[in-house]
Amino acid sequence: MTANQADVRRYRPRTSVFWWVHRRSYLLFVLRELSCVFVAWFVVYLVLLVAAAHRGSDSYQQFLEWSSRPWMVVLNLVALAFVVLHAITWFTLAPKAMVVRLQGRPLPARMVAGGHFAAWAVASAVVAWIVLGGW
Amino acid sequence: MPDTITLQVTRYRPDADGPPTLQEYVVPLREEWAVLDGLNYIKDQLDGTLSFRWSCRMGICGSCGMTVNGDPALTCGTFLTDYAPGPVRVEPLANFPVIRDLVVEIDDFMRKLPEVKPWLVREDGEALDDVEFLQTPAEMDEYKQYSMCINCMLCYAACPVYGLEPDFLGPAAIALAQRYNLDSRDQGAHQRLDVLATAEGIWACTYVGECTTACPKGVDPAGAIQRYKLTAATRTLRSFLMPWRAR
Amino acid sequence: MAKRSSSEAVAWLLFSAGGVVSALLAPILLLLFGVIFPLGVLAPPEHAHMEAVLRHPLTQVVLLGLCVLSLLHWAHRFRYALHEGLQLKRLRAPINLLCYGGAIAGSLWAAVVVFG
Amino acid sequence: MADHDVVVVGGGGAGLRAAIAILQTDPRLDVAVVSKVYPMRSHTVSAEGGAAAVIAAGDTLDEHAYDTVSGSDWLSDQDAVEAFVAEAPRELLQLEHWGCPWSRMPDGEVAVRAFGGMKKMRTWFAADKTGFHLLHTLFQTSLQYEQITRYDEWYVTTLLVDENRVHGVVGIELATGRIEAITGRAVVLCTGGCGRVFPFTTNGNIKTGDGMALAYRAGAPLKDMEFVQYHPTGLPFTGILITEAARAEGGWLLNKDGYRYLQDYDLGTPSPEPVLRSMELGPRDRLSQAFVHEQEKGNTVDTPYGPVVYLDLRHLGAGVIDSKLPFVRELCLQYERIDPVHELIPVRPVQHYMMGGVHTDIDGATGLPGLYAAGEVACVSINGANRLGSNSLPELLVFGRRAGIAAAGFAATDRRGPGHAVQAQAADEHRRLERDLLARRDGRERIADVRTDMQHTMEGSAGIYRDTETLVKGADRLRELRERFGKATIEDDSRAFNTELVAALELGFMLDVAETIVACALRREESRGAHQRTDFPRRDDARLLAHSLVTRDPTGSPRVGYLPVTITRWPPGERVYGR
Ligand SMILES: Cc1cc2nc3c(=O)[nH]c(=O)nc-3n(C[C@H](O)[C@H](O)[C@H](O)COP(=O)(O)OP(=O)(O)OC[C@H]3O[C@@H](n4cnc5c(N)ncnc54)[C@H](O)[C@@H]3O)c2cc1C
Ligand code: SF4
Ligand code: F3S
Ligand code: FES
Repeated sequence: MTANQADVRRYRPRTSVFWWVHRRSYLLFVLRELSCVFVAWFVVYLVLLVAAAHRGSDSYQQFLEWSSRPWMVVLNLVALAFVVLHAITWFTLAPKAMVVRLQGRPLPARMVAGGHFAAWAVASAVVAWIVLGGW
Repeated sequence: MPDTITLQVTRYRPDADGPPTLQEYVVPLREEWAVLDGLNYIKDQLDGTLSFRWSCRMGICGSCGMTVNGDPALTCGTFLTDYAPGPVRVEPLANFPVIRDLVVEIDDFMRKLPEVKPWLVREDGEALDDVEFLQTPAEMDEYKQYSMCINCMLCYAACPVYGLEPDFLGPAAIALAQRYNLDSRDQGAHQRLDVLATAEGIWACTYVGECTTACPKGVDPAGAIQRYKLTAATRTLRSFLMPWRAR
Repeated sequence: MAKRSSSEAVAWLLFSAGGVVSALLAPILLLLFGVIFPLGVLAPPEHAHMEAVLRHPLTQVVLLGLCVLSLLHWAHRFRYALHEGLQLKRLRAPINLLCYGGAIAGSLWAAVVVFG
Repeated sequence: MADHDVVVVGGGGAGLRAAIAILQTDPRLDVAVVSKVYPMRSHTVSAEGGAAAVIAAGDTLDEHAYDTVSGSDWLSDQDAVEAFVAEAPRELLQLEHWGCPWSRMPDGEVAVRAFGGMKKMRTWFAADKTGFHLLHTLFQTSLQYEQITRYDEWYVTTLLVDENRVHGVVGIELATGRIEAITGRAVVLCTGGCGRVFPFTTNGNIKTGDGMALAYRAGAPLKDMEFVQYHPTGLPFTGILITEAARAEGGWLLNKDGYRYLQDYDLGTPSPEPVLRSMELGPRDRLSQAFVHEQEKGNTVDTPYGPVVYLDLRHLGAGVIDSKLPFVRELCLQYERIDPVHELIPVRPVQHYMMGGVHTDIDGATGLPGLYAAGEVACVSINGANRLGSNSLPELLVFGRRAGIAAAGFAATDRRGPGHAVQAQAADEHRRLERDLLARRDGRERIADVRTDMQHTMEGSAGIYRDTETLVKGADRLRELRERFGKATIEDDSRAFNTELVAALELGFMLDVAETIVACALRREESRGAHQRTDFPRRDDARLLAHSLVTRDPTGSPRVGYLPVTITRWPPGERVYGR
């Protein structure tokens, strides 16, 4: 039995293009990654809003009308769902990458994540307060 | 509880033609039996030609990793009763070439492992005096978790990036590099940076996180990689801002 | 083995920064301007108020930062999604161009609008 | 045919330490490490409790030596023991310098714990995964030596011997079935123990005594094979070990009435705190024997997997258990579904370790020039009739290193390559294996059945207690089993990863080893340490303060002789525990 006699054929499974549908956790991962598309959409939407406001009161009103068309609302609802998914996964996962120390001791990841969620709440409140005319 | 359970086991013989097939065996269902005990029953009583690896049957040698009902698992620590009434599908670990039946080839990992220099690097050479390098329990806690890796390869089987990008260093190798980087006795972090902070190293990982879910020893390779990304990125930034201090 | 990559490090830092700012600010802004105002749950702010806020230099800086970083966040993630999710590794160069090129173009547009 | 300077067989603790020692001695040498499993899967990985070496203030080398000698029931060679205790601290420090995460004291120094049969706290530990950390540290350290060629998952089937000298080995590459000679000027056997000769063992599937049989077949004698260690605390069914450290941290052994029965067996009086060399911290042989007596008195609890007693850790609390014994908790939760923080752990004695092995001198040299041995496969001997817990891991290191240095020296002095006779031998072995693979397909018996019968034969005849009758019967049974083995079938004719072929080869080795165990046990008409003859209940220093040496006679049967024990400073005395 020499090397050439011994057949060393390996079976090499291929990863299918649809590998991510086979597992719930993979699907969630792919959805998380796709959230970036809606982040990009959010930027576009935001810049359009700013542009409209800058062009004057009329175009601002036009923008508001455009934004309340049903398909726009649906699109933005979907986008909202994705950016919320993005925010939640981001704030739960990101803290695992950093070690925050308090008096030399590492804080548990859950507390770091808690801090992030608190910051999220504060930021949202501030934005709402400014937009809704508290300023 | 029924007293038997069906195992659907992957059979693959490289010297015969054809791709892997599933073969069914009926084995006794006993409360204390792990999936591995079922496989040994098959090998000893039903079909001596079934091949798989195992040794310690106490979750520490890392040889018995397989895919059980779709999830990577150590078969010596996964119990048949948890799958009753069955059937239980037992397949080789995903993302690796299959040598035979349930045996996969892990040469790729064995080649990558030395690249990350998983040993203690000392710049002062190796001076073995009669005293130990001091290390407080707190300093040990920094890396302890990452030193628990048994090289079972479940994390590689769970990581889709490794499946798609075979050049990826992979979770366990990076976690082991971090095990030494974070060891207060080690001085080799900057040497490992060159291997780790590459497109095939940490930057290939998209933080799927499944490696950590699959790991039977609580190593958290996903966390190790993310932590290292932050370290590598800040070091790079520092070398841009303060090139004179960069190494 | 490939060489240590500092461009990846920079891309990842920007991606992370974008991840944080977009996670902090995008949900509330989209909620307000994409859902609540359009559905009439609350009245949208007056144009004058909007302009006052938007013309404030601090707002302008924050908005631009938000836009640029969020776009870079998108570029990085989208690039990986195309590489891995769709297994388009062969098309690495055009994909990178599309993603980062898109992000840069978008950033310029945002700068022009915000400060315009 | 691949040629190297030194061939190390085995990638466990002993093998890796030997390989590194060879290169520390002479970095120009080219070393092969051949192992039937990836090195980090070797059974050293499962050692839990710790490794003994004098480091703590107030401890002395003499005390470690005395504990070892008295623990061995005076059958160890005292020159070897003295060398061992003297070099052990340095070896463990070396491991520390290679990165081993030894558990520490608050100030950062290495911590030590108590262990059975030891008068001082001197057992270094890495929580309760000492062997795991030790093996991975050695393996990862070995990765930096480019002079090491690893043959991972290669199964060694024979030693090549010509003109009374070893020239290498023949191995099968498991993945492909390729058979090849791997030659070298010296061979170091580090193949570990043979626990799988018994049905109920803490040993992994790979511990099949291959190296002992390889040496025995090649003409090198085996020593003290009758001394088989039973560990008092194994989990029923799986045989998974609950480390002695559990008792060292303060665990109690209770019989079915909740009574600390060890006080009835001259092991001291119970106290709430652990007392060194007393009660639960007595030596393993005495504790396992006490179990058998409790069983005879009806004080054990019957379970589907045999009688058990209980190990009680509850009073230690979750804090101690999680910091010092996390793996014990993990194993109990996973394999018994009980939580030692709140529940009693059922335990029974389980075959654990082989004191005997390939006869070597203090440098690992066997009787056969060029052949060295170290680790559990070897018998130097420091363990004599009973090994103390936590002496084996330092033994791997101390004698792995010594054997490596000696082999490097031998390889450097004699650089002749293998001649024609060696090549012819390799070709013969090739043909024999081909025959096994291809021509045994229509046998009548399963390998597994013969193996199971052998294991039960061994338990019945050479267990914790033995007598003439059971041993003679055992020897007869083994002869029958050898015949049945000759007719057993190998259904699997694939060349790729043929585990049935490996199982058959292992069974062949185990049958040899089993025969030597029974033969030595039958000849030794006394009781000493782990060898307890009900028909000869006394120790007999006048006749048998001697090592048994067993060789294979021309008919293939074991022939037993004796070699005097080396006594330097500690004349034989009474073993006293708890008094
Ligand atoms: C559960 C358990 C707990 C233990 N706890 C402790 C403890 O706390 N303290 C202590 O001091 N001791 C302990 N021991 C004992 C100690 O762990 C062992 O004696 C020791 O690890 C044996 O090491 P080794 O290097 O000799 O062999 P192993 O680690 O068993 O390695 C044997 C090597 O030889 C190779 N090999 C074997 N046959 C062949 C072949 N035919 N061809 C090619 N390669 C081959 C194998 O692949 C393997 O690499 C424990 C043992 C067990 C089982
Ligand atoms: S990190 Fe965990 S899953 Fe991966 S090889 Fe190590 S022990 Fe196994
Ligand atoms: S699953 Fe893979 S992508 Fe990263 S976080 Fe784990 S290595
Ligand atoms: S057999 Fe060792 S990990 Fe399962």
